[in-house]
Amino acid sequence: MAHVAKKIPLGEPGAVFEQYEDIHQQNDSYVVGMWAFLVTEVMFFGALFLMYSIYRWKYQPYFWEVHHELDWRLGALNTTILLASSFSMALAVHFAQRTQKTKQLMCLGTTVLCAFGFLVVKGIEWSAKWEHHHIPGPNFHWTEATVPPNVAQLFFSLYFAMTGLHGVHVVVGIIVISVLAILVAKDNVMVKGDYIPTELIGLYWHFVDLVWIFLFPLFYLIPR
Amino acid sequence: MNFQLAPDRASNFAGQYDALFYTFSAFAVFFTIAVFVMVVTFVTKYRRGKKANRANPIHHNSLLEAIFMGVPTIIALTMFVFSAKLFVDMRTPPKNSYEVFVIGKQWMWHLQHPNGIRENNELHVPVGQPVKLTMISQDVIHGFFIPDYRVQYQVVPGRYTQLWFTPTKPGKFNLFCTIHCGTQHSEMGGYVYAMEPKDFAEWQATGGNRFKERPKNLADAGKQLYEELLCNNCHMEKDNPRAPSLYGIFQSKRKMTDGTVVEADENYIRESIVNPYNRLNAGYGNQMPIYEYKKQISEEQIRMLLEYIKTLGSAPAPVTTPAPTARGNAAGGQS
Amino acid sequence: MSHDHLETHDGDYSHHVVPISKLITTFILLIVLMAATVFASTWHLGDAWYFSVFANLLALGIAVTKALLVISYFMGAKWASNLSKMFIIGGFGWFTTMYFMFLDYGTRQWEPIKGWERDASTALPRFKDLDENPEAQDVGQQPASP
Amino acid sequence: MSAVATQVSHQEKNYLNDENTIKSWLLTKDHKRIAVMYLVAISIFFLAGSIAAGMIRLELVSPRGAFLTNDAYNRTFTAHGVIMIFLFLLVGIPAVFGNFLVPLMIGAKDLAFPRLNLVSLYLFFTGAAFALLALIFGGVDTGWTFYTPYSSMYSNSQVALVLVGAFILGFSSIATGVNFIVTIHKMRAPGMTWFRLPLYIWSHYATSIIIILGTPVVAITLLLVVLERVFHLGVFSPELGGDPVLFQHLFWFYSHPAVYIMILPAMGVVSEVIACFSRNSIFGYKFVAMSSMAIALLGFFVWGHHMFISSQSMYQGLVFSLITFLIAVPSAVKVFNWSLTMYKGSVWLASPMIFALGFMGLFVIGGLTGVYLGSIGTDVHLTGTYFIVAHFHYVMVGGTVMGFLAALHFWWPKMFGKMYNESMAKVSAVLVFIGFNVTFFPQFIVGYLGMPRRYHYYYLNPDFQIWNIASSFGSTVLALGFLLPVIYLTKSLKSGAPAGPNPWGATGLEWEVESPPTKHNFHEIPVVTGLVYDYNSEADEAAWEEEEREMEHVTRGGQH
Repeated sequence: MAHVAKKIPLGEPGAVFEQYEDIHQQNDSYVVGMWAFLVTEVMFFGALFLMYSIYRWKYQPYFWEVHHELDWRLGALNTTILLASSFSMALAVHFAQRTQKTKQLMCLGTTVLCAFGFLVVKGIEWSAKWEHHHIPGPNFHWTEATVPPNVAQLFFSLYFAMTGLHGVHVVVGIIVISVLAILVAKDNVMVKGDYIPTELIGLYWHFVDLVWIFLFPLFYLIPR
Repeated sequence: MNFQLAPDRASNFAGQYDALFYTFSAFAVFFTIAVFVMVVTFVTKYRRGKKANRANPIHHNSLLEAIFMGVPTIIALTMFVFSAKLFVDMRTPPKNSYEVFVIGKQWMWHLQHPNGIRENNELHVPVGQPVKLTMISQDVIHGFFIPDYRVQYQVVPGRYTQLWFTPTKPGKFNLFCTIHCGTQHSEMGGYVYAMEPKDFAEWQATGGNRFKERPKNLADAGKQLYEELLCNNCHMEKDNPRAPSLYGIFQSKRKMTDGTVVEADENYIRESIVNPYNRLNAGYGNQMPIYEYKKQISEEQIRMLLEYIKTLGSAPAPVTTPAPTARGNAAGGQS
Repeated sequence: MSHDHLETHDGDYSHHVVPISKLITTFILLIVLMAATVFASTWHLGDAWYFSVFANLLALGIAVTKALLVISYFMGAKWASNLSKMFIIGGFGWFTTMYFMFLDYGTRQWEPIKGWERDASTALPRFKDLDENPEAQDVGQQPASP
Repeated sequence: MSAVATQVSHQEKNYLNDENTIKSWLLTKDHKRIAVMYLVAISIFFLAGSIAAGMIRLELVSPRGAFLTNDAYNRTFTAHGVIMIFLFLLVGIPAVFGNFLVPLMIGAKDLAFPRLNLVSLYLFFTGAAFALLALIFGGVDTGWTFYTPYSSMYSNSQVALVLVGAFILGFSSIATGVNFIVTIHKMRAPGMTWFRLPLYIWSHYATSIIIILGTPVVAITLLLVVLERVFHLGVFSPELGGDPVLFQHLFWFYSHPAVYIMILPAMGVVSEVIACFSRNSIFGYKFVAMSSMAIALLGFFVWGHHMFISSQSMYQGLVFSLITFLIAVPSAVKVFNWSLTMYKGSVWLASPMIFALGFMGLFVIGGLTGVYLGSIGTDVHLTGTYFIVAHFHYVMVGGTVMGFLAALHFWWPKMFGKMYNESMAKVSAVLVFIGFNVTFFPQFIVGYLGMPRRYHYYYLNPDFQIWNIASSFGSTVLALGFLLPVIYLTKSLKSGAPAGPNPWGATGLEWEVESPPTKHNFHEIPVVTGLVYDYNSEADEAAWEEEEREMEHVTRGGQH
C-alpha cells in the first residue's frame, strides 16, 4: 500500500503495557484518561448544581430562611478538614514522584484520616436532621411559619442529594486511597517506583475537594 | 372507514399551518428527488465496467462546499421566520377570547365554561369566536391536542398553560391526549363540538350544564358524582374486562388475587376508591385511577358514592350474585 | 508500570514535581479564602436585589478562586500537557453551557405577551367549586414564589 | 483486488482461535473479542426489541386492539423503546465496530485501556440484566422518556429497576467514550495526523465527546428519579414546588445529543463504504470530518426542540428552533459530499454499498421530515403524533440500523475471515429498504392526520385504521429483511469462502492485516504518509476490465 512507507519494530514488552510503545505514551494516556473521566464528573455534579441554581433563583428568600437549619461552623470545619486532606494528598504525590515511600505513606494515611473525620462530622449533621424530621418524605416536619413546608422539603432534597452524592465520592476515595496505601506498603509491582497511580488518585481526590468548595457557600452560607 | 390524506381545516390556524406544511413538503420532495436523481445518475453512469470518462476526479471544491452550506442556511433561515411567526401567533390570544378552563387528570378532561357549565371529555365552542383554554393538570403531564385545529399544548401540574384558537366551521372534531399519562392514556380523549353562535347560545341556556346543584339526598348526589367522575365508563351494569360491575356489590363476598375472600363492607369499598391496588379482585389488573393522591376526592364525596353504590344492590337486570368460588363472577369490585 | 527516571524533563511528556513550598502556600491561601468567604457571608448590605447578586457573586468568585488554586497547584494543571489543559478548560467550561436553560426560566414570566394582561379581575383563572372539596382548589396554585 | 494472491494459511493463529477456552473469552482484554461479544449480545437484544415491535404492530391492526390489554400494551412499547435505544442503538455501532476498528484503523495494538474496555462490557451486561429483570418482573409503562411526575410518583411499574439499569449502562458508555478519546489522541500510528484519519474515526471522536459530556447529566437525572421514587427526595415533584419540565430539560440535554451518538458512527460507516465502493477518495474530506464535530457540538444546543409545547418559555423555543435549523446544514453537507464521491468513480454495487445507498435515501427523508419538527410552528401539530414516530424511525432504523448492516456486511470478512452469500445479502438489502418504507411512510400520513403516539386504541377516529394496516403489513416484510442476514451470516461462519485480507480492495490500515486479524493486530507498526482514501477509479476500472476479460477468456475456453 502506498501510504505505508517504513515499519518500526515493536517496543520491548514488560515495563510498559503491550498496547503502548513507550512509558511516556502510557503515562500520558493515563493522565489524559483521568482528566477525561473528571470531565464526566464535572457534568455529573454540574447537572445538580444547575438544578440547585434554578430552585435557588426561584425561591431565594425561602432558601435563605431554611439554610439556618444547617450549622455553618460544622460546614467550615468540614471544609478545613477536606482542604487539609487535599493538601496531604498533594504532598503524597510529591513524595511519590521523589520515591520517598515512608513520607508518601504517612501523607496517604493523613488523607484517609481526614476523609474519615469529614464523614464523622457529616454523620453528626445528618443525624441532627433525622432528629428534627428534616429528611424529605412522608415524615418531613416543618414548623417555621415563614417558609412553606414544601419549599423547605425541596431545599433538603437538594441538600441530601448533593451532599449525599459527594459523600459517596468521599467513601470511594477512602477505599481507593487505602488500597493504594496498602499496595505501596507491600511494594506491589503495580505501584512500585511508579508515581502515576498516586497522581491519578490524587486528581480524583482533589476533584472531591473541588465539589465541596462550591457546596460549602451554596448550602451553609447562602449570602444575601 | 374514510380514506383521508389530510385532517380537516377547522380553525383559523389551519390554513396558515397547512400553507407552511405544504411549502416544507415541497422543499422536502425537491431535495429528496435531487439527491435520488444525483445518486441514481452517478450509480448508473459510473457503474463499474461501464465506459465513462473517469479522468481527473475532483476531491474537493470550496465553491461547491460553500453552496452546500450557503443554500440550506438561507432556506432554513427563511423557513424559520415564517414558522416563528405562526408560533408567536399561536401563543398570543386576542383580548376578546372566550375562556374555558381545562383540568387534565388520569384519564379524563374536565372543562369549565365561564358561566359555570362543566363538561367531561367534551368541549362545546362557538364558531367565529376566539376561544382561550387555560389548562392545568391534577396529576401527571397531559397533552391537549385537536388535530383539525392544528393546536396542541402540554398540560402540566403546578402551573397554568394556555392555548387558543378560533373555530371556523361547525362540526364534531377529535380531541386527544398526546403525552403518555398511564394505563388508559389512549382513551383520554373526546370531541370538540363547534356550533354556530346561535346554537351555542341555546346550548348554554338549556342542556349545556350537565352538572347542576348537588341533590340533598346522599345517594342521588352520589349518582351524579358517579357520572361526573366517569366511574360508569368502566363499572357498567355487567362485569367487563376492564372492571367489575358494582351492582349488588355491597356486602357480597369478593375473591382477591391472593386467594382470600373479603366481604365488601363499607370500609372495603372506601379502600377500593382511595387505594384500589391494596386488595385487588381476582382477574383484574391495576387500571383504576388512584383517588388518594392529592386528595382528589373528599370524605364527603366518598360517602356519597358509598350510599349510591349501596342502592345498586337492587340491580335493574337479574345480576348473578358473585359467588366466592366461581372465578368469573367472583372477579369483583375494585370499586 | 515502573518508572525510574523521574527528574528527566523531555518534551511534553514531563511531569513536573510541584515543590512543597508552593503546596504549603496554596494550602494557606485556601484556608484564608475560606475564612474570607465565611466572613463575607455575614455582611448584609441591604435588601435590594443587587446587593444579593453582589454577595452571591462574591461568594462564587471566592469559590472559583479556590477551585483555580486547587486545579493549578494541587492537581498540577499549571504544568500539565496542552492536551490535559484542553480537557480541563473544555470540560470545566462546558458545564456552564447547561445554564442555557436559564433562558427558559428567565423568560417564562413574560409569557404570554399580549392579550393576557387584561383587567386584573379576569387575569387569573377562576376555580370555583370544581368539586365541593376545598382542597381541590389549591391544586393549581404554585407555592407562592417570592 | 488481490484477495487470492495473499491467502492466509489456516494454521496461523488469529484473535478468534488464539486461545479457545471460555475463560479466555470472558476475561479477554482484546478489543476484537470484546467487540464480538458485544455483537452477540446486541443481536439478541435487537431480536427481543423486534418481537416487542411486532406485538405493537399486530395490536394496532384493529382500532380496539387485537390481543393486548392497556397495561400490557404500555409495557410492550416501553420495552421496545428501552431495549432498542439503550441496549441496541446507543451501543450498536460504537461498541461493536468502534471497539473492533478504532485500534485497527489508527494503527494501534489495542485501545488505550483494555481492562477498562472489559469493565465496560460487564457494566453493559449488568445494566442490561437490570433492565431485563425489570421487564420480567412486570415491565415498565412510562415510555422510554420516563417523564416525571408519571415516572416518579404515579407509575406502578418497575421504573426504579430500569432506571438503575440505565444508570449503569450510562457508565458503560462513559467508559467506552473515555477509552476511545484517549486512544484516538494518544495511540495513533506515526504519521497518522488528524487530517489523515479515516472519517469513521472522526465520527467516533465526535461521538465520544458527546458521550463524556452528555451521559453524566442523564445519569444523575435518572438517579434523582430513582431517589424520588424510593426515598421521596423530590427534586422534580410539583407538589414540592419543583418544576416537572426541568426533568425534560435535563433528559433531553443528553437524549438529543444521544441521537447523534446513534447516527454519527453510522455516517462514518457510510463515508467509508461509499468511498470504497466508488473507488474514489471521499469528496470534501475536511468538510465531512468537520461536519461531524459541528453536529456534535451544535447538537448540545438544540435539546429544547423536543419541548416546544411543553410549557417552556416561548422565547427559548424560538432560539432552539433557530439553532435546530442550523444543525440541518452539516447533515446536508455530508449527504451532498457522499453523492459527489460517486462522481467519476467506479461504482461497485456490492451488498455493503446497497445498504449504504439505502442509508442515504432513508436518511434524507428522515432528515428532511426532521425540519418539520425542528421548525417551531409546524412542530405544534406534529409532535406527539405518529409523524414523529415515523421521523425518528427513518433516522434511527433507516439511518443507524442501515449503517449497522452496511458495517456488518463490509467488515464481516475482516472480523471472521469468511465471505457470505452475496446475492442473499442483496435480496436482504432490497427487502429492508422496501419493507421499511412500507412500514413507516404511512405513519407520516397517519401522524399528520392526528393519531397520537403510544395509543393502544384509536376508536375515537377509526379512519386511522387503513394506514395502520399498511404499516403492519410492511413490518412483516421488514422482519423478513432482518431475518435473512442472521441466516446467511451464520452459515458463512461454517461454510463461507475464505475472505483474504482485503476482499473489497479497500484502502485503510485495517485491510492490511490478516482476516481475521492476529491478537496484536499488527506485526509491525505502520507508518502513514498520506490520506487513507488512496483510491484511483481509473486504474481500478482498467484492472477490473482486464480481470473480466481473462475470466471471459477462461469461461469461453472452458466451453470449447
